[in-house]
Amino acid sequence: MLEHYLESASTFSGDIDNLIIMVAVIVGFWFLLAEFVFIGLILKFKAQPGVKAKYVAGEDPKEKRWVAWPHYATLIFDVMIIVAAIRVWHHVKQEMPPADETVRVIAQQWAWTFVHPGADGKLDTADDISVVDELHVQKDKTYHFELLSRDVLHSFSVPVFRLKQDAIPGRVIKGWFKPTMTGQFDVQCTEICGIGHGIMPARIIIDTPERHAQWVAANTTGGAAPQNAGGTK
Amino acid sequence: MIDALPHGTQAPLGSPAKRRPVVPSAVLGTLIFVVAEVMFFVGMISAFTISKATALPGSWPVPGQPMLPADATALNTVALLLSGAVLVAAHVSFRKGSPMAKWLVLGAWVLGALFVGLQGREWAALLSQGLTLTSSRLGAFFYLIVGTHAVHALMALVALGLSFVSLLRGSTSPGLFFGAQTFWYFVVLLWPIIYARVYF
Amino acid sequence: MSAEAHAHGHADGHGHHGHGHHDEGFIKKYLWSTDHKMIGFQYMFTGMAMALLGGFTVYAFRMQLAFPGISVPGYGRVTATDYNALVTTHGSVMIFWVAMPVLIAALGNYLIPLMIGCDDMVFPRLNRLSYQIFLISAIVLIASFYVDGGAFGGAWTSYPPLSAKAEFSLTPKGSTLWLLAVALEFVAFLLGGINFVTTVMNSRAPGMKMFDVPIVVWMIIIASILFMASVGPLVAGAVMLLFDQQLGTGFFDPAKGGDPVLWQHLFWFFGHPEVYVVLLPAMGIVAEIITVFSRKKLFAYKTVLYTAIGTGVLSFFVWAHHQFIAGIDPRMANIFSVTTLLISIPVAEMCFVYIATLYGGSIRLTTPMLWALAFIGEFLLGGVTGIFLGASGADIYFHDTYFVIAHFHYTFFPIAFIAVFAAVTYWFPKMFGKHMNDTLGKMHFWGTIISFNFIFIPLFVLGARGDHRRIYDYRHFPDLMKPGMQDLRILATVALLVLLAFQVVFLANFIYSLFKGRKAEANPWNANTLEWHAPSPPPHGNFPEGLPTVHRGPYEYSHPDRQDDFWPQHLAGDARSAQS
Amino acid sequence: MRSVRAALLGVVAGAPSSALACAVCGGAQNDESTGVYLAMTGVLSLLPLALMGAVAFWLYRTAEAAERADEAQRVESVPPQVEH
Repeated sequence: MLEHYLESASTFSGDIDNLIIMVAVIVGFWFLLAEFVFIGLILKFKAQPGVKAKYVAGEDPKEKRWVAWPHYATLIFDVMIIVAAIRVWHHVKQEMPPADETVRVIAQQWAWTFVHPGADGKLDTADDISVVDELHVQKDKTYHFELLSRDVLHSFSVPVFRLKQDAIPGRVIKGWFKPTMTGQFDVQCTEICGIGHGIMPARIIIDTPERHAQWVAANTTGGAAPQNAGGTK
Repeated sequence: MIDALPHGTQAPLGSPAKRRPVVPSAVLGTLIFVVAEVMFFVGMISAFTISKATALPGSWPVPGQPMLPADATALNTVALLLSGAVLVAAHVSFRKGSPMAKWLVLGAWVLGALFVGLQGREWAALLSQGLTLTSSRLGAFFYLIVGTHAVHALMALVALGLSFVSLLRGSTSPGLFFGAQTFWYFVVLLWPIIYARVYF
Repeated sequence: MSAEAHAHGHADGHGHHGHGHHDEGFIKKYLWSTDHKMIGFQYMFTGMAMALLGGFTVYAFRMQLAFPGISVPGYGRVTATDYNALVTTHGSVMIFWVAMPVLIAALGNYLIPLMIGCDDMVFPRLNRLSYQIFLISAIVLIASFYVDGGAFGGAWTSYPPLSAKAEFSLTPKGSTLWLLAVALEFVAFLLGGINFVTTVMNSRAPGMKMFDVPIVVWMIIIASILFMASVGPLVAGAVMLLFDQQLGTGFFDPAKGGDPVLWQHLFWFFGHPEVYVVLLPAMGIVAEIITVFSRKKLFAYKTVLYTAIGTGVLSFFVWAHHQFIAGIDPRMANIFSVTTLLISIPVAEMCFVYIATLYGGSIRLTTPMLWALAFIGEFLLGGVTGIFLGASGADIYFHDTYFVIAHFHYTFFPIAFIAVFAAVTYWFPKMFGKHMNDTLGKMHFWGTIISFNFIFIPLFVLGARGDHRRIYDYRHFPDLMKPGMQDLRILATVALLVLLAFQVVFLANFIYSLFKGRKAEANPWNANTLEWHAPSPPPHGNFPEGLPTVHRGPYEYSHPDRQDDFWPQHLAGDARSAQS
Repeated sequence: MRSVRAALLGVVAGAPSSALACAVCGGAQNDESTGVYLAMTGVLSLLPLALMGAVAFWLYRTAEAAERADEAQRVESVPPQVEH
């Protein structure tokens, strides 16, 4: 359903989509059933001259089962959704598969700085590549990210990955993703961060390993100071 | 506190007698207010607890800041608790209709005022030692929590003082007295919790 | 009345300032009154005025979203700063200055003494003070628009450090005034809530037992208790934030060792129960109306009561679901995901009970009944879409998107507007002694309901496609400008304009009926509850023939032993046996 | 309800002890903080219910006692008759 509108570009985006579809099916069925019964009752019991309404207290277990059964059904379906939701959550947010590479994401009012580890694959070395508003990653490689904020709360959101995590000043927050397709997509800040909240877009550029290596090589010339490869505009 | 005399005590003409309130309205109103107030304090204390626990290693107790005088404050605590006990005695003797009640209320008031006075002296000492609202997180939380409690103690002292005056005048309506009592017990019973959480 | 005498004496004392006697009468009657009905009206009209402000802000920023960069008629160009201030104001006004005062304060004040059969609140002067503080809070909020830097633009959640430091928010005075306004507003409702609970406990009419109290009164009481039990930590947080803003403390400032998540911890502890604080009274209103207009006894009165209490209890355990992705321990999300889905059970059960009440009824589709039924129909969609957000895995994607916005508008719009329109159209004859115009009422109903769905269904789709919140111009995001997305934004905005236009019909109907409406008798709907025993409109003291005595529960419609299909609570007769 | 409780226990106890994407426990913070956040969450959630429960229970008991006293008084003073 969702990938029709928005590409599904990470290993877990499909899991999240499936969870959403599962919830939609369960909830949609019950919603439609409830509306159907509801509207049906309104139409069936419209006032007619000379017909008095029934006197039903609803305290008798025999009558109560009309709300008790739906109630049990709600409980059962709730448990199903909980189990599915927590499995996905656990996979995305609680477990971190071993990283092939780690990138650092620094949010500030109102721009993103992405620190790539460069050719040696390690952060905090001389060949780190620091880029404003552009995150370069390659397909089929597991990335960890370290999320920092320099001032206020921000939120690192990559819709095609179905990934979202708030950045909190004073903390380093870790997460992971593994891209599964190439392309260029939006990175959003989804936590209000002041006047420029609406002008804080970044792009994530997912390349094939070859093209990514080219990009890394092109940006490590000199290899000393981190350099700016320019924003999106 | 504002409606010392609950409105419901006078029935309009020609209506049947009103049902007798189960609990005096002033007490019930104050009690509900107290529950909200307890949550207010719990919010601050829980913030303090979290803030203390998430401090970086070596940054708590805050270096260069005075320690809170936990031992000296024990005296304040005793004065306040005693005041609460005296007020209970005042309530009992009020129920019996004894004229001692108003003097016991005065005693509770004096002990409460003593507590506030001692707290003031402690604050002055701490301020002179360099613990201020902005000097550290300890200072900020200390003045916030203890200060808020002090404001409540002062409010309660005013209410207690008013009920002493009304008892002295021989008022028969106990609404204010009961309401003030409820609030004073809240101030008294809250203090040991603050003392235990903040000073140690 | 001692309070009356006091107020009168007070007014006399100031008489030498040059006001005529007539003015004093006006002030005493309409502005300085301690009468619960007048205070209810004061809250209601203030709430309606604030709703106009909330409506105007949404008009301005929705126009900007649909047609970015245009000069909005009546507002001008919406800059990024304006946009943030507008969404913040819309959110805080609609929740704190419209839903809360109208649903709880206005209807609570107006209905509680009438429905439990007493002459006034227990603490009438406290009640008056409550409204006055509320009015000041509204004025402070509006004043924040006119200070240096403009109104606060950090969203209604006001997360620090953005809200704590002027260098981040760029609204040094606006943020403080906003916070002050919210804090004052809480004090006002705290005083009101104390009054409600004490009144219902101590002033019920003789004979009115626990299960004879109308559901709407119960709901307002439970909501007040929820509010009072949850607001404390937020007030503590507000004081701390105020200190951070003005005195330079660092409670929420990581540079000074503070913790920004702490605010979220305190804020959402209140923020989520708040949803149920406004939901429960709305549910109560619907219970009153559907029983009257389907001429049915409420299905399982006690179940409704217990589910309401259960909702209240559970609402204290769900709040961290707002923080799933906000940097809390992810293990906590699991617990809160479970509790969040569990709270769907009592709320769903309440809806089931209302639907079951319709069974076997004799349903009259009057205007209030249409509103009450629409509440159930629309709220169901709001409720089920909440499941997507409570399921932690799905929330990773949906958090802070338009899906969330659409979801909570499907709950809050039915709560704050549909239920309120139901209540106003239902109790209008009692409040003002006049009938509302039915044709205009139905026109308003259909116009509002249809356009409402056309606003928010597109927003569900936009949210699912990735639109995130509080963005003033989506042209910066290439993925959000795919074909069709801007059309959906325009559709939502056009539907909003239609919805706002239809509110003019309501205002016209309200004012027209107030002056020219058909005169209403005491009990035009043949309802059972005690307020319909009082004359329309009720005079000061409510029951001129003496306070009523209660003989039965509030929902004895179509009792088989009775000729009439209703059986008012105050009529004597052997009904206790019939009730059980 | 039992399955729910089991699920709840499972997700809390069975979760890995070092949740790696954890914002509260990560970074330079010490390990206590997660526990403290959880504990304070518990206190904040449970305390109001306990307080309100206590007040409600006390009122309920008092009201019941008062009702019984009223009833006893009515039986003593007034001969049985239909009201009004």
